[in-house]
Amino acid sequence: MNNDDLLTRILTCVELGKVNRNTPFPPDMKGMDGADELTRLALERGIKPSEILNDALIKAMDKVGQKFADKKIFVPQMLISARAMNASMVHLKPYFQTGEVKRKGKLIIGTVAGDLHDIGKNLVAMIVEGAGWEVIDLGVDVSAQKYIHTIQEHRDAVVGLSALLTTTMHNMRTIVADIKNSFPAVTLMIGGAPVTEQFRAEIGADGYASDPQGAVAYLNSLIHEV
Amino acid sequence: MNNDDLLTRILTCVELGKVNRNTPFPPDMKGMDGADELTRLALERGIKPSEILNDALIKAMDKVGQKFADKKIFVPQMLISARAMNASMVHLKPYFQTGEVKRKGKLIIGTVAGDLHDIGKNLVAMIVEGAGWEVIDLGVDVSAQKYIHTIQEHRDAVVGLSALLTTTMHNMRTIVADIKNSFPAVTLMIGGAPVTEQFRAEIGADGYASDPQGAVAYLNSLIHEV
Amino acid sequence: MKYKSLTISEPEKLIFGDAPLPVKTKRGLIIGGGRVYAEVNFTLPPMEVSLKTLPEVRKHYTEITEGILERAIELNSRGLVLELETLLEMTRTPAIGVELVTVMNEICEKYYQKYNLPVEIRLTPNDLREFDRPPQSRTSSYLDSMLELFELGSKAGGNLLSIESTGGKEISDNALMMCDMKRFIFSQSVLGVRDMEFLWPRIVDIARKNRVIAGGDTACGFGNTAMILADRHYIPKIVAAVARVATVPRTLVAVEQGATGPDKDCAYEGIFIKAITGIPISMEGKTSACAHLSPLGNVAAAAADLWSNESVQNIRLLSGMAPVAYYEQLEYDVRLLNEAKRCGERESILLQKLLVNSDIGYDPQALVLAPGNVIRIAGQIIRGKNSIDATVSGCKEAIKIIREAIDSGQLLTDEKELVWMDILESDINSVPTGESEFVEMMLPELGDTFIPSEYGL
Amino acid sequence: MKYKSLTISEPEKLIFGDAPLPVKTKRGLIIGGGRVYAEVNFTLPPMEVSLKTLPEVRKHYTEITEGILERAIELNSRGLVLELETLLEMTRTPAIGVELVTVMNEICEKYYQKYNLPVEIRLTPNDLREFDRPPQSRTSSYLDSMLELFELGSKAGGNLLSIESTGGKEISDNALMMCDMKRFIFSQSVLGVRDMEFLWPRIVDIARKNRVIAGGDTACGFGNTAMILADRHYIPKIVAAVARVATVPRTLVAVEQGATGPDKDCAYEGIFIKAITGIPISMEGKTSACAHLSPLGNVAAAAADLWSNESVQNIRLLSGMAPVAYYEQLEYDVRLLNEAKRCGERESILLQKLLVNSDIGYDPQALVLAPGNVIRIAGQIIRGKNSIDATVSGCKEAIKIIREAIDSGQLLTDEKELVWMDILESDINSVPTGESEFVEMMLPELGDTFIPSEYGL
Ligand code: B12
Ligand code: B12
Repeated sequence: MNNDDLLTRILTCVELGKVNRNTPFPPDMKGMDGADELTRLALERGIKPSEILNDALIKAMDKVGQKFADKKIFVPQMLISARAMNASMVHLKPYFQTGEVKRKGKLIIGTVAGDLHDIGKNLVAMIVEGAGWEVIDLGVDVSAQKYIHTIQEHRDAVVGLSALLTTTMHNMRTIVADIKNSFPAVTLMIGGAPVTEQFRAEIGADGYASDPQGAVAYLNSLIHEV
Repeated sequence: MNNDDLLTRILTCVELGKVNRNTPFPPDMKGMDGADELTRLALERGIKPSEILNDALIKAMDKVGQKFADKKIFVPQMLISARAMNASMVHLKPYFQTGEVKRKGKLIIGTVAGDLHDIGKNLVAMIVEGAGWEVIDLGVDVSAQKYIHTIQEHRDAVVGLSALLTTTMHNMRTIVADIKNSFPAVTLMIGGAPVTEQFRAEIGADGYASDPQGAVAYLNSLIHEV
Repeated sequence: MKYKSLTISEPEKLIFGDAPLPVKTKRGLIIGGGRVYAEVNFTLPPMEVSLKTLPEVRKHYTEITEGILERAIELNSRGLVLELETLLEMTRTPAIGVELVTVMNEICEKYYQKYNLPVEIRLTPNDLREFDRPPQSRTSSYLDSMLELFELGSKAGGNLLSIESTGGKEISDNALMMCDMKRFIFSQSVLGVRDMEFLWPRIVDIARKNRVIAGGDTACGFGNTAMILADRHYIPKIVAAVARVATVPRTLVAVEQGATGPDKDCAYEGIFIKAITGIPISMEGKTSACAHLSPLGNVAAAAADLWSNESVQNIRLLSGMAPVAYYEQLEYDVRLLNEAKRCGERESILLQKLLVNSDIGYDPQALVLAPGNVIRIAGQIIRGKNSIDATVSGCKEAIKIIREAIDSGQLLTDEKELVWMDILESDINSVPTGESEFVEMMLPELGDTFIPSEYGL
Repeated sequence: MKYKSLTISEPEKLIFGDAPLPVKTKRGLIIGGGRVYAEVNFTLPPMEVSLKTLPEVRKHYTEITEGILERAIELNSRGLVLELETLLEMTRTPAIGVELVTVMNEICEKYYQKYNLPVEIRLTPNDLREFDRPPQSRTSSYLDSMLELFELGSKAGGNLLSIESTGGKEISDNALMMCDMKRFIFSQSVLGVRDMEFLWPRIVDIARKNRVIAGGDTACGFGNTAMILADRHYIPKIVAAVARVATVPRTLVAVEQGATGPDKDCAYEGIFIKAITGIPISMEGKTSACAHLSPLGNVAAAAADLWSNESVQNIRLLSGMAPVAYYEQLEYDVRLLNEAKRCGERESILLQKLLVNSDIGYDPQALVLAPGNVIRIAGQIIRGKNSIDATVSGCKEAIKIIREAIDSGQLLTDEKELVWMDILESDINSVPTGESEFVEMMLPELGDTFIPSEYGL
């Protein structure tokens, strides 16, 4: 198996959700090495961590994301791929710390104060992570203060706000204003069922997306802009 | 018949729509004097035109308007009262010209550019007139220019704008801005099915009413303010 | 009258989903061929429409069309119609209207290719001629842009052509406000009919030339204006009910001139047209409450071949965009009707009976739309010597039906409505049968509110 | 299980408008007593809710209530229910919620006095306890404001009390996303049931003390979350269908604890509760497309005693304000159902059949709501030794029904759904019947996502 083959196999493991040798899923890969073992092997062979990240993991998650967007697979199948990816990432972690590999960027995400809806936000977080971004999830009912506090520690992060209630859209408005006040340069992306592009323009946020794919597209557009 | 009785009879004629002796309506007043003859008589007797206007005509139209608002009569019944009132007003006209009697104020009204819906606007015009205001009706599809031109000649008038289409609400916005630009002090009242109080606030008009009764109430509030 | 007998003469045959003359469309809808389809209508949220804003306008129509068709797939729809009823600027600058048809049609074609979902676009240019006051129905340059939009729009994918033409409107608005039925009949049976006879051959020509379908017209500006005024208690419901009937001979002209259906939504008079001519019709009822409230929510479905929501803005509801939500509601209404058809005649007739009887006791406007009453009234209309006679006969029969229902206690009526029965009747009785007589009678009192020559008078 | 037999055991008796235990309200609605009423739901447009904005909030609720009741008079309504489902701030500051009930109730009383129109307010405080993560279901101070709103709100005119309680939500969301039915059943039959057993005696107490009616609960946050996820193709429809069934024993607890109905809208599981207990229910279907799209538009009406639109914002449509438009749509739906009832049993059953059959071929979620299938499933549920067993038995029966329908070709199913049948089944089969066994099994894998003591564990 040459290096390219190895990367392809890692890609396949992540795509199909094969975490490690012991996981029973998918049935026809029973007993075979998973993302865990193969990533270790790849590093041992001297394959560059950035190659593993970009050519196997992110590519795999791209494919998975595409299948999901095309309604060919369900969330659990995507979650299982995310798990396989995580198994692989464990081995890459040291290289992230040294800076030898880099994620595309950072996203701080949370559901705004007063709002508890997080299923949508969680999906966005997961898919953005799969697309190669680091995600800091602040959970639900997040105050302006908490966002600001987190931005202080991650000045380069993009901030994502979610709201599902028409009443908490109001909170979104004030939180966006508060953040912009403290950090005029920070990029704010908003979303959630009642949110619209028009509302984004109105409250002065920078990006809006109606689904995770849109969120990823927006985030990636930021990199290319830079 | 003393003067008070005479005024009451004029009031009744207007309320019931008895224009003059020859009109067949209402059937049980056939052959009797109408608003026309009785107003002439009242003036001959030296009753003040302002008394006729306020204590007979406007009071009658008030009652009619109330019955209409209470859904007790239909528009044609109100129109016929308006006709009777007009028959009376013919005799008062000279006194308006000398300034001996005054209407409550002036309303310039029109449906905004691009919009042909005028049934609602016409109703408002009629009921406002009945309430003692002079009404200058510019018709439909009225441009900012035409409003401005008319305001130039009637600096003291309130201006009413009607729009029934969501697309012409946009025209309403620009026309309001144009008028305010030329005449910052003019009072603008807007209405029409898609228009809301919120929209009023948004475009910087002064008053909004959802129906003719509301329009009258708003106009009257302007007088009391002064 | 061209039609001398009713094509449908039994109430049970005047039923949803089946028309004696079904219309087959390019992508394979068979309207009136045993199945009811949804017809979805939508419009812009408050915004400017111009060449400048065209990109944004196009985005709205793209989003709407995509959203509806995606939902149609989810709901296993068997097909539907989308209406593009243009707004002023889209007709005044036909390029805008054409662009929107094109955009919508591309999406329809995509779904047709990908999912075999048959969707057709009904193109309804709005009647601009009213912008002149009084209108110059025949000589106005507005007419050119309207016809241009018909022409270019049908090339771009507008496969069903319709219009809400407004001939006679300069008379009818005030006639309604004054409840002057004689004038209203004049506006319909003289001016309306003459304008339709002028306009519709041109539309039918364009349709033939471009191999698209000439749908039909609606007296929306007359019948529905009356309904809205009655709804606000501005005029009696009885007047609105009779006014509705008075629009029938006028709307019929489109078919006499070659329109084949589906007749346009908004036209609650469509059921009369179906009884007389056998063409399929589009109706709107409860699910058009987004556009106007009405007393006709269920009864309107009795004979519908397309089921419409009249119009909803592209604004956001909690579920998503309003056009999609309204499409879903229509589709469920239609599912119910089609399930009855699938079961058979007995079930269909029973469902029709429930729809009709649930409404007709409350409002004379609903009463005159009951299939049985429609057949009685239409039967009188076709006996008319000419359109005026037809209109008068129809109105008289309607009054008779309303009277019967009030007398038998089957129709709830407000005290204050009752006096209008006699006024209406004497008004109607004063209409002469001959056109020239009628014109002569009306000209003096109508003054310069309309231009006779624009109606060929 | 407390209920050992079904109160309704024939599909034809599990029908709209009639419940074995009808509920009579103060102003004289008899819910489930032979007639279906509309239940209108509405909410604010995007805006802040606080003591500061209370005047504006109150204006909205006044306008909505006035608008709907005025339209009800126009449409000759025989009565309706208005729901006030509170938003966060209205419960956190109970004075706000109480104020809104008061305002609405004054208007209801006015229309009752003036027109004899019976209107009742359903008061549904939202469950705040989720604001703690993990929630402290029993010890949270949020509970106090919820109960205070129930208490003061029922004094102010909230004559029907309901809640969408969320016990178990900290487990169920992820369970659904992972399609882990074992965990989902745990969230419902252990945590949900226990939380309901804790909460509902308190609500019933308040109702008794204030002589108002304890309506019922809904597993909205569970069943409808699943439905929405399935609607977006995030999880299989089959999973959502089985999840719906898994909520039944949990929702049943409200009735076991003394709730008398009308059960709350949002609860599509209501039809199961009606079959088991005989209480009247509120259902929502096509006319709730303003709030969420669904595959249940018609079938949901099969056994409805109240017919709801779930929620619509007070925004302007072309016809007027959206709550009024939606009320009108509901009223026409209800007219149709009531006309069938007026005609008799044969007609009602036929209409029901049409409603049911028009939907059940397209989606397993619709299939399990068909009255015949409801009775099969409910029959298994009541045989359960305890809530867990009941839940498992119900789910198994549901899977059986779905399998039968797929095998016989009566249910259209997407290829990619099919693999989930086996996964679901083996998941369900792995659930032990004993509660302590089940808890022991789940605790390790659930870690600190929930606090056992808050469920009395
Ligand atoms: C599930 C749900 C709940 C669950 C939440 C569970 C959870 N952990 O999230 C529970 C039961 C707890 C709940 C509670 C309530 N809910 Co709720 N809920 C829903 C429901 C049914 C589905 C929402 C959902 O999860 N959708 C699926 C996800 C995947 O979609 P999504 O959230 O839209 O997210 C997608 C996009 O929007 C986008 N996105 C989301 N966030 C972000 C962020 C960024 C940055 C970007 C780019 C994109 C993005 O990507 C996501 C994936 O595609 C909706 C109904 C509906 N029609 O949406 C009601 C709904 C939102 N809820 C509503 C209400 C009223 C409530 C309550 C107030 C009910 C009550 N009275 O008790 C409480 C409020 C609690 C609170 N303070 O937040 C109303 C809101 C009405 C209003 N006025 O705004 C809705 C619309 C229901 C209705 N029709 O009435 N609810
Ligand atoms: C009658 C009518 C017409 C008639 C107009 C006749 C006339 N001379 O006015 C005709 C047939 C000509 C017509 C044409 C069109 N119409 Co039109 N029409 C209507 C209809 C059915 C009723 C309007 C009406 O007269 N109501 C009765 C009056 C009494 O009420 P009102 O106008 O609201 O006025 C009251 C209040 O608003 C207020 N008020 C009104 N003005 C003012 C002003 C002030 C200052 C104040 C204080 C108060 C106030 O007081 C009035 C009395 O209570 C409405 C449907 C509806 N639901 O409203 C559609 C409607 C307004 N029309 C519509 C459309 C689309 C059109 C056309 C574009 C159709 C077409 N494609 O051809 C054209 C446009 C022509 C144009 N450029 O204007 C849409 C608008 C949709 C949108 N996007 O905005 C509507 C909503 C129909 C629908 N549901 O789709 N229409």
